[in-house]
Amino acid sequence: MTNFLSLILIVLLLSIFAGLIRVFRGPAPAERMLAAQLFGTASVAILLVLSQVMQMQALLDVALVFALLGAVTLVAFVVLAERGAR
Amino acid sequence: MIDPLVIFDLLLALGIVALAVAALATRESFAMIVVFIVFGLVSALAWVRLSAPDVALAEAAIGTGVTGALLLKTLHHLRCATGQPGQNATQAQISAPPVPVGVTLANAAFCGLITLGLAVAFLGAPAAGPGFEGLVAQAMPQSGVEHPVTAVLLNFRAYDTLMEVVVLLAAVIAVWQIERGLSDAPAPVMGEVWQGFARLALPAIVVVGTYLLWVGAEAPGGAFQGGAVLAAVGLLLLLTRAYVPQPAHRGIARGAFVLGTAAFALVALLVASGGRVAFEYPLAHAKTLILLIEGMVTLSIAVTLAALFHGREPMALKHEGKDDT
Amino acid sequence: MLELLGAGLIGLGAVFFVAGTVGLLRFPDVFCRLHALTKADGLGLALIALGVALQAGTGGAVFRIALIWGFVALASATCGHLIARHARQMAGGRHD
Amino acid sequence: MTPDMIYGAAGIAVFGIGLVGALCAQDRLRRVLALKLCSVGAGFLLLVGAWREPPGTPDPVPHALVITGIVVMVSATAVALALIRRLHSLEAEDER
Amino acid sequence: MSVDLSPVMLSIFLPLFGAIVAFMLPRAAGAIGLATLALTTGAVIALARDVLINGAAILPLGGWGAPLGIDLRADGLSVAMLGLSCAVGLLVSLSALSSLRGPEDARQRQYFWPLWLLLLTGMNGVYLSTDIFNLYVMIEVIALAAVGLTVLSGTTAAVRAGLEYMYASILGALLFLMGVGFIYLQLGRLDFAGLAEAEPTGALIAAIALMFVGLALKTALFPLHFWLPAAHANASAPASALLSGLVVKAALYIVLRLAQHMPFPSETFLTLVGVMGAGAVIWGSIQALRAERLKLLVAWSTVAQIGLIFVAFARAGEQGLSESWKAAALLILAHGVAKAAMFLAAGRIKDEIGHDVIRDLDRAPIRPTLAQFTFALAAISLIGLPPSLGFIGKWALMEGAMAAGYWHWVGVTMAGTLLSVAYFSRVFAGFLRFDRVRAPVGEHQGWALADAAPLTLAMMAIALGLMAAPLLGFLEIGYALGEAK
Repeated sequence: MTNFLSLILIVLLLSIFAGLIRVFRGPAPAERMLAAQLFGTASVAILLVLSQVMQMQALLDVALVFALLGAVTLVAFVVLAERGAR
Repeated sequence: MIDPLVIFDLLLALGIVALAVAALATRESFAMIVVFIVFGLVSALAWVRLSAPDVALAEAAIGTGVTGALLLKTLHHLRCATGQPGQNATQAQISAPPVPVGVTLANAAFCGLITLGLAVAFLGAPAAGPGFEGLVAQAMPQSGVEHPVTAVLLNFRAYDTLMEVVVLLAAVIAVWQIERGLSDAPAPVMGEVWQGFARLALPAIVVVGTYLLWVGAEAPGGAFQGGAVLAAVGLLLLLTRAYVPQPAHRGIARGAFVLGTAAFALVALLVASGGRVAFEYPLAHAKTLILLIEGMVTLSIAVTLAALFHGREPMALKHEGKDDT
Repeated sequence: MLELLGAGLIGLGAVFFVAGTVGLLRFPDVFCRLHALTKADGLGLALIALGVALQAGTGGAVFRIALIWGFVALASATCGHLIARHARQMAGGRHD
Repeated sequence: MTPDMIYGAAGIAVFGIGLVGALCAQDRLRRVLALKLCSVGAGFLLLVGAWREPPGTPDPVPHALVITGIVVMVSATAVALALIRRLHSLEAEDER
Repeated sequence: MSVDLSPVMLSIFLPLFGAIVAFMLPRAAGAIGLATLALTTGAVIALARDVLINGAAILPLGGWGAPLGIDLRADGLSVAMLGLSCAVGLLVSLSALSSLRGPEDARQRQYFWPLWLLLLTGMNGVYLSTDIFNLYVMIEVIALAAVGLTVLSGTTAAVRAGLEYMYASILGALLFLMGVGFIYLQLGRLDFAGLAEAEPTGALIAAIALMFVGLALKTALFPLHFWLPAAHANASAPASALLSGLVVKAALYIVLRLAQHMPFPSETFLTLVGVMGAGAVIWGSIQALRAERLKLLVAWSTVAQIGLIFVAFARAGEQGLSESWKAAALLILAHGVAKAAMFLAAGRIKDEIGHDVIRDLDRAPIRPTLAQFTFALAAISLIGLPPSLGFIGKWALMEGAMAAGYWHWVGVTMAGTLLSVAYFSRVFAGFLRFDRVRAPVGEHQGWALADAAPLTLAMMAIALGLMAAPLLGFLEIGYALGEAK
């Protein structure tokens, strides 16, 4: 089971790295924000799976904080990019 | 067969190094910040793998979340203040004329040598060498809390932690001093979807922050992580202009900045009686005192981080015909 | 049994994540990408959360996982909306 | 191949990369970011030092130190960024 | 139940509380600041008395004791450094009260006091600490407060210099932190006592090198001095005096302590330190000779004098610092007092004349006699003429170097002395050849009060030389780690 979950972890990590290509290519900030949203969700997923693999319940709290901060960061992206564009 | 978890570790480590390079190599400043935030998230994952969930929490909340917001705000300021709208308008202004390639190469080679030396030193150091874990395990029953990291932060090495809060205080005083009377862009239009979300999310974030503070006594969490999560609420309010700092609020803000330091230092000094020295909490009240300190410090951290994000001291600005509500 | 079911759900969730990433990379414009990504990774996270919850078993963990999922779902919908609006404004701004 | 070796090497590499950035970067914002990278590298080193076999029984003291380091670093970053903003405004004024 | 307030705690916590109160009550900041300084000085005097009678004092914070907890330790050297920061601090504060008096300084006044008191907290914390991670946190307290003070005047030049200073400070602190990481990796503990037992391995050499470079960056040792001249020259006068007189000494003190507990790893390393110091002496002096403005000259002379102190480290030899640490300590104290006096005097001269272009000093219609006299007195100590404390320090350095047969370091010291005579004479020439235009009497009002603080400092720099023997005796109390009780 651990091996299977580890493979899942690798897949999720690779999907984060693949998303990075979109950050470099852009072209608009909106695309980069979208990629950032993917990173937030995917890292929450990784933490959930890791909590199973490492048998650490505390990682759920970490995942919760990641989820909150992902949202806050995205709002910061949108607001500051919007105002910057004026 | 190689353990897939090792492959995951290797990939994560490679990804971290690649992201570090990418963050510095990316030309577009906005993309640079996005890459940096991803770098922070991924290093927090690595720290989870090193069985350091407390640190991962702190890094995600403070090192990545707050730092990323600060960087974004600064970039935004640099782009707005020149008065040229558009994405890449001020790239030339932000960066100085390029240095000769030779200098850069020499610097890079120099750093490479240093890094190589450090790597050699690292490989030569004993793996899983001596440490504090035995001492910590012995002292835990007298610490007043069940979570070792919290015991270290708030009891064994409480003096460091006090000084860390002092660093935050120094930072906010310095920032208030440095920035002055800069006017703001008009408030963003957030829309109804956001309003609905905010009504639900902001209280939820407050609850999570408080929970982290509370759970810190026995599990990963604590004052800094809780404070940072609470600061996120402040950040959202400031970003969406749901709250605009007023000059009249300065007194309260000052009080909130110093609250953590003052309470911490006072407790540390006042427990020194009856043969005890400073920072030596009487065992019967250790947990209460630690939670009291943590509560005050959390408040201070939340307000201070939000103020660091806002930057300047709220002053009675001379409105230069601008709509600044 | 529950464990196997959980593993299956987690695997399915990972597939959705991959699909979302492919969409982000391959789709032609920002709105398609937005659509693909928010749907796919929302669903992917839901499946993984469910799978992990099935495996974890304890009440506290399940509650926290549910909380995480709920928050992420709400936040990603809201943020998707904000990003879309931002993209529209930028596009409009260029035509003006 | 234990996590401490892998992440120790990564941490030292990140520190070195940050060092290059801190010395070479021209863009003020990028230099701040490079310094932040250095601090993450130092954090890695401390956490790797705290790693113990079997996994999950680390030395808590370095963890506390890294948390302190993170808070100290965000304070320093905030001051540096405030200086950058202020300097930018002053330079814009001087040009006028 | 009476609270047991040890003077060790008070000398750190009084300035901390002072900073908090001064920040809360900006209008009364000046009075609070001065009162805090006075109280802290009292605490330091009590501590000095304690150390004189009972020897080194140790305070295990939280009752845990090193290595788990953090110990504070006060011996002769730490108390001398505390005395330096309080004495110089008190006089600079007095002078700040008069120089930040105008209505246009309201903002500076409001922030000067909390930042300066936090700076004092940090410095006093450094002098009492025995834990290298704690030292890292303390140097960050110092760094943030010092940068805040650097940019207090708010001019573009000051902010630009402050930003460079900030970069250098952060990088220096991070190098130090990396060194802490390596020490933990090797030894598993972070207190000074743990360092003393260490065998030099690869990780420890890396740690020493990292921490040394980081501290060299903080204390502006050539060629890592690039940030110092602009930062110190563009700050307002009291801030410059604090930065140049006190702040760089904190990093120097840490170098001294580290060298005490873990000797420099090899002769090569030692020579490298000496060469960097010699480079600083030569380059700093040359730049001081070329400087066009008075404050810039003084700032460059700081670079040169810091280099000289590192030369004192370099001649230490491989068996640790043996005797030469006393020369280094004396030079640190002498430079702290004299340089603070000199920056304050330079600030006074600039205030009175309205500029500080050295070439035009002799054309000024106003003659700030007392400030010029102060400047000259401070220069005497910095050049190292008898009977000043600077002379005693340099003499101890050269005597030791000659005894050990290190003639090249003697040569560097002599060269540095001659060069300092040369660059300070440029200023003296400006003082002496003024044309005799008398200013209206009214413009001199208040000068006596404002000049009192720098003058006292300069006289201290001379007078301490006369008390060198008891001072040396005091420095030795509890220096060796073992005899502490």
